[in-house]
Amino acid sequence: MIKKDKYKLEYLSSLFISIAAALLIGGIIMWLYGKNPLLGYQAMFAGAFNSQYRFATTLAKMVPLVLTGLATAVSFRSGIYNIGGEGQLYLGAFAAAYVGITFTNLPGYLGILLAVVAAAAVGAAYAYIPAVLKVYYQIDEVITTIMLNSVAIFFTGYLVNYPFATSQGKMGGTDMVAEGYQLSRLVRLSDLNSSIFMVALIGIAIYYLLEKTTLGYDFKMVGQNKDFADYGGVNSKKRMITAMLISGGLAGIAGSFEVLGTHFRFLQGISPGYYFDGLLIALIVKNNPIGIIFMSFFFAALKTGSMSMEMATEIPSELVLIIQSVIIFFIAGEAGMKKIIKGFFKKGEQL
Amino acid sequence: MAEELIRFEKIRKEFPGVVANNDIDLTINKGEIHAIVGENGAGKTTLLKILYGMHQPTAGKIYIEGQEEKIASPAQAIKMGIGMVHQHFMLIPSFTIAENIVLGYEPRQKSIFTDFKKAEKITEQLQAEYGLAVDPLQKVEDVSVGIQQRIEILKVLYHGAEILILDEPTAVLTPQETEELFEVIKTLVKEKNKTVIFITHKLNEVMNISDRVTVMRDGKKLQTMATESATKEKIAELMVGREVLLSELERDSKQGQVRLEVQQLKARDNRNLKAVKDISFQVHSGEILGIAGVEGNGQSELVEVIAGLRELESGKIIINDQDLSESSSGEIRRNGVAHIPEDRLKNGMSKEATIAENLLMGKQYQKDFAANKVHLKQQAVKKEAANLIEEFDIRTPSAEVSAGSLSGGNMQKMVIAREFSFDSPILLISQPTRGVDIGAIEFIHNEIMKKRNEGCAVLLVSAELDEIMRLSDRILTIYEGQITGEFENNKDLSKKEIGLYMTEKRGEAN
Amino acid sequence: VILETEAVQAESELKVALVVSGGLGDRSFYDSSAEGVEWAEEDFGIDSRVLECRNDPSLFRDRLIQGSMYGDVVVVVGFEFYDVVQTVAPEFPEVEYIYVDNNVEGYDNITSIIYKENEGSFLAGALAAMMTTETEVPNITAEKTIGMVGGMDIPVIRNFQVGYQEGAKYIDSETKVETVFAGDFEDPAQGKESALTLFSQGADVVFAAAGKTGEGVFQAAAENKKYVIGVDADQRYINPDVIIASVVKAVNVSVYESIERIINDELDSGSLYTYGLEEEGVYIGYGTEAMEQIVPAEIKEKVQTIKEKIISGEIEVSTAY
Amino acid sequence: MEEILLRIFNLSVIQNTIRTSTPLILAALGGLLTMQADILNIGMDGMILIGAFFAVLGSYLFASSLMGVAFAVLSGIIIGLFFSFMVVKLKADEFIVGIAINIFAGGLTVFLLRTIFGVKGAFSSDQIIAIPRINIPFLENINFLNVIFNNHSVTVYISWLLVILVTIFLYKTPYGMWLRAAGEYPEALDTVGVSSQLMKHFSSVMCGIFTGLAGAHLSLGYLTLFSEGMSADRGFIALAAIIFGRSHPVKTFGAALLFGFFDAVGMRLQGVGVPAQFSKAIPYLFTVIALFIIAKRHLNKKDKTALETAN
Ligand SMILES: Nc1ncnc2c1ncn2[C@@H]1O[C@H](COP(=O)(O)OP(=O)(O)OP(=O)(O)O)[C@@H](O)[C@H]1O
Ligand SMILES: Nc1ncnc2c1ncn2[C@@H]1O[C@H](COP(=O)(O)OP(=O)(O)OP(=O)(O)O)[C@@H](O)[C@H]1O
Ligand SMILES: [Mg+2]
Ligand SMILES: [Mg+2]
Repeated sequence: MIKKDKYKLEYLSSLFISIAAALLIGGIIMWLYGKNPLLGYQAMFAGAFNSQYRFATTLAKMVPLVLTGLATAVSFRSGIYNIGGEGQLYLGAFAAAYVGITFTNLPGYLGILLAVVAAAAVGAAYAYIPAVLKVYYQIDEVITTIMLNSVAIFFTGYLVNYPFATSQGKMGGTDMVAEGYQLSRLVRLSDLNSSIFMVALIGIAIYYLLEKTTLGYDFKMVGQNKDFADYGGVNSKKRMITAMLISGGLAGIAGSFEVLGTHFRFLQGISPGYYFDGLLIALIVKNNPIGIIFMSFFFAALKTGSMSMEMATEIPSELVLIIQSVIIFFIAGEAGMKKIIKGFFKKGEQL
Repeated sequence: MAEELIRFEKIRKEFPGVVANNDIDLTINKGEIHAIVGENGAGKTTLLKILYGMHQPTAGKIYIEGQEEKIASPAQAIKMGIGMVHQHFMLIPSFTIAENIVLGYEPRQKSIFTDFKKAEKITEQLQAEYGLAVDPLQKVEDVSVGIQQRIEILKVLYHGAEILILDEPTAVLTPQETEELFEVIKTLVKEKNKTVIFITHKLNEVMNISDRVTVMRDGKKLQTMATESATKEKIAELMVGREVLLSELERDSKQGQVRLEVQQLKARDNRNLKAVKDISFQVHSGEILGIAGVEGNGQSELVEVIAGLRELESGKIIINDQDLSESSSGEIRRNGVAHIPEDRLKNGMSKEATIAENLLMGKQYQKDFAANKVHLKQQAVKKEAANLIEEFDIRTPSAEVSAGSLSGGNMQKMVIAREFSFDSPILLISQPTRGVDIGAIEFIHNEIMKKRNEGCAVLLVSAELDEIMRLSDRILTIYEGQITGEFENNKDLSKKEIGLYMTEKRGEAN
Repeated sequence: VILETEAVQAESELKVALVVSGGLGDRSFYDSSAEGVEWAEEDFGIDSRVLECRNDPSLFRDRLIQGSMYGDVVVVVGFEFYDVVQTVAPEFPEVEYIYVDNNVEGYDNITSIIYKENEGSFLAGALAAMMTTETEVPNITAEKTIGMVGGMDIPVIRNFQVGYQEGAKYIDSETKVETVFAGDFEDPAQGKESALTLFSQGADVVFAAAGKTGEGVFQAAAENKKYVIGVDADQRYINPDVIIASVVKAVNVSVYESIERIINDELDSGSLYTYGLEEEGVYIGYGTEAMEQIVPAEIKEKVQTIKEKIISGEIEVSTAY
Repeated sequence: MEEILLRIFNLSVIQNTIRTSTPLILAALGGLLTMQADILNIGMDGMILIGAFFAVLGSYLFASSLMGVAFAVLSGIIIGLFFSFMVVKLKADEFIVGIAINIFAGGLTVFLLRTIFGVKGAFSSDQIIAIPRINIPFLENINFLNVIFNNHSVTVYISWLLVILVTIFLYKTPYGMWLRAAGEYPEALDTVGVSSQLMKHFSSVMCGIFTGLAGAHLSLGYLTLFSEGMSADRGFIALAAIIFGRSHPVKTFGAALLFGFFDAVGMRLQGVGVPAQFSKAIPYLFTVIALFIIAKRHLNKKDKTALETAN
């Protein structure tokens, strides 16, 4: 028990060290570029946290990241790799918009519920295709999900340009969802809306599912050794499909919140690759649900903060991308680097 | 006359938290067959991997023909004429036998292309020279473990090895194959002047073939002695640190009703070939039914079908008077069947998961461990793990470490602990002591017998005829997917007779 | 106190934020808006900042707010801001918004600017239809086929398409107009492939309404000795041998003029400015005078006539909206 | 009807296919080498982008397309080494590193575009020398062959040549055997004295070189410019081709061609009234359907052999 905690602590500390090292390198890049890294980071920090609006913006950016991160975690833990969350998100978002513009007379909470459930159902249904192909036909889900992403994005693009095209505003988008279904904004100006509470609930639910339930245990065992699970009486095929359905559902819900909480309609290109951000986050924290929440917060802060950094110091936004990837490289290589450094010191001792 | 070939001097190897080799001094003579024995985790494999350049010793020196040598890599070891056949085969499944043999030292054409024709020829020559028949163009994934063993040896010989290290070469071989292997080893030593070091858990083999034997325990070398001057009992005692009595097991004779019955069972193997052809039998409570057969004759598939892990083609499986022919593995478990699988790493456990998680498998939906089949009761899970670790003497610092960090013998104990803890009336047991040291074998045999005496119906499959004969009440022989004979186990039953029923030559027995 | 500081600011410099939905460097639409701001900077000494959203909808609101916090005037470029600008502008009543490429009504501080791109592309269609039978121009065949490469199948581009087709049919109803949507505004390779497809179908003049994807169209034309009509900015300078003309949306001019109006206090805040042929907000550009003209003078004249007819209302151009 | 079909399927479709698939082929050949060494490289898209940038840089600076290609290859080697350093040496998750490389490439190229060339968006110039095209005179008389096989840029022919070379390398040379062994069972390779890690590094560097070439082809062979994000997900499609072709060079080549073909057909379908969004989705949808058909046939075949052996 003590040992486990010690490992956790060690992992956390090395995570922080790698983030710090990455920020250091980012600082060096800024410095080489002739900018004051301290000012840059100060602006970044201020930009992410400094006012109610900014903090709220950071929180708002967390919403899709947490959901897509959890979607990744559920599937990856179960040994079925859902890379198709982006497509599921698009279809889910569209489904929510469809509900929001079609059934406009329901009481608000009911309409929202219906839209979210429809999004989850559609996302799950779309995830069901690669799941079945994987489980019953042994077709690699990585490729099918990537392909189906594009299909969904183009398909929704068609829908909002033709049958569901809005008459307002010359955009590739649907009409606005009924006013009653628009999630209330929490902080003046910012996108932050009540979906964050639902995300908190979903986060707790998924944490509970993965860490404290029989199904979560089954998922983990299937992911670690499918043959072992089957041998132990766990139907690995069903579990994989279940995991994929949950994953697709979560991605769909992420889409619905973009519609109900942020844009109030479905827009072409509604997600700038949220699912891939979420995937990255989940991988970094090794599919740990709590870790996903913290890492999403970090990534969201990086995203909002980098804008202020850009404004305040005129550091180009590309540089921010570079710094971001350096951070990821450091975190990804953390374990290996630690080993090498340890080995280095060990050698030193011997000499 | 005994000419020193290799000398280990104060060889020490530390892994994080473990001293695998603790200052070992050992000499290997030229032209001898040197057996190394010891409990699981004693450090045998580690020591020889150091010789083969796969591990670097933390301290100590190795002398070869009196010269101190640093063996930095397998490539270097190969150059020095050292070859090793590993405990787990090191063959590329999708490559042909010839390709595997020449891998790393390919004959070439125009210096950059592999000369496949020549590789084939080399294989032909080698197999003719050493009498180890293989088909060069077959893929490794399509051949039996026995053949794979041959390929490994041919590969080492192709490398020009003068010193052959064999790490538990007989663990997966049938008695016949073992015999053949020993013939080969003997000729290698006598006619080709090779030196052989081999690790084994089977003391019969030590007595049978080795010139000298070294016993290891807990990373230390205890003693090296001439085999002539040793006895099995003495070696066993040295190894385990106490007397080991593989004596007659106590058995109550109160057989009961039929628990497990299979009727005209048919099933296919992974390559979709017929593996089980029309097999029928019954197992009663309080009975151990042993299935004796050369590996690859359908016994693995038979057990998998009964356990619900393999589709059955036709036939019936009746468990506790219920027809469960079409049932899933889960249903079969819930209806009172526990199963110790033949390959613990493949499906008996998850290496990444903790020991506690491994011990929970199959029980996660039980009331004791889950509220409403949903909420896992962590405390109960922990407690169960602690109990089983204690009861089955699983050597581990904690139930929360990953199961992959256990030694092979302890992994097996973990699997057995889990399966026996279901209190299932029916036990399917496959190769329960494979790769397990003699102390653990004694323990496992006792546990199986205890279960039998408690009234369980046990179906036992083992490649070890000794094991079958020691434990079973009744023995079925299996050959090419069919039952070829049935025997009551008693003192008159000879190994030889059963052995014949396990092969094509069974006609001669009649 | 507040009034005082405001007065001081007004005397010093006007701050203008330019918020674009895409990214600069497209050598057409967005660059053109930035050019307008630059002109204003030179002429009026304003202070400016550019905020790019790089087609990431999650950035729209935040960038617009950042721009609003910085600027006295925010120039918002991109139809995509339709919703966002309507929710942000009321929160910054003291900020003046110039919203380019879409029409928002009913806000005191949002002035919309839209373009009749269909009128411009009508002329382009007519021009292309005339050129495609002009066999005296090198490499033009008698076949009556022209093409268009659209970036994506979205309303603005369809508005171009509608005008282009009508213009071509106006010249000769038998002219075939083939359209390919590349599916991306930032994939020049796909643009090139689309153009090559059109060339293989017999088109010898292709209208590229595709942002950066258009760069590939230019190269395809250069290799095959075919011709292209550029878009948004006068793109002839990019390759005067193949880009024979451009449908210019004078975003630069309209942005510049709007800032000028604000400085001179002439802006009709909250109204809609429509830039069509008549307002010279949309026109056909033939590059600078120094460039050798590929389009024959008669055709230019004809285009001029059609232009007048559109302005006079004699010709009505449909729209896709 | 016939006219419509003729509009869709004609010689130009084949030309179109060849052009569209070349960068996919080049990248996929690299990616399949890492795949054979058991590394899934989803950073290929970023690698292509970096290659495309440095190709333009080299060509522009030295007024030589060869230097452009050399720059692209060099950048590929560096990024490939970095990738394998992370994945093989530091044992970092290849997924994470791959995604990070894509992000990094997006940032780096734009950043360099701005700092070196002082432009945003795209850079084209007369001083960028394109990779030359090859004219094979004797083909000129045979219309059909001429249209398909003649007058492509050198990289197109190189890509075909590389399909053959990679096949030979993988299946006819010891090094290829080692690489495959390193992917299938690295310990086994190690025990015969060949470092599996070295082979993995090697495969990654080769992947860098090939994706670099793919980038060079995009920016110097096919187009003569660099534009932000011009790889446009081709790395992912290449990855799909690899999986589709089960990492075999010839099959992967076929998959890349198939993809290019569907893309070409899709483009022409727009001309007969199919909405652009559908025509764009066709290559992706067909990939999934084709995989399904193949898998189904495979399963059927298995059933059939079962039947045969039963009798
Ligand atoms: N690579 C490794 N890293 C860490 N510990 C190891 C490693 N290899 C072996 N060990 C540990 O070293 C000890 C000796 O292991 P070794 O494999 O040499 O035992 P063995 O005598 O061959 O046992 P067996 O009979 O089960 O094969 C064990 O405690 C084992 O867990
Ligand atoms: N091993 C088990 N013991 C007790 N109940 C179980 C077990 N496995 C599943 N269940 C119950 O069945 C419910 C439905 O699970 P599901 O239908 O997926 O089972 P399954 O995995 O298909 O089992 P099987 O294939 O063995 O029938 C589970 O939520 C649980 O309540
Ligand atoms: Mg061992
Ligand atoms: Mg013509």
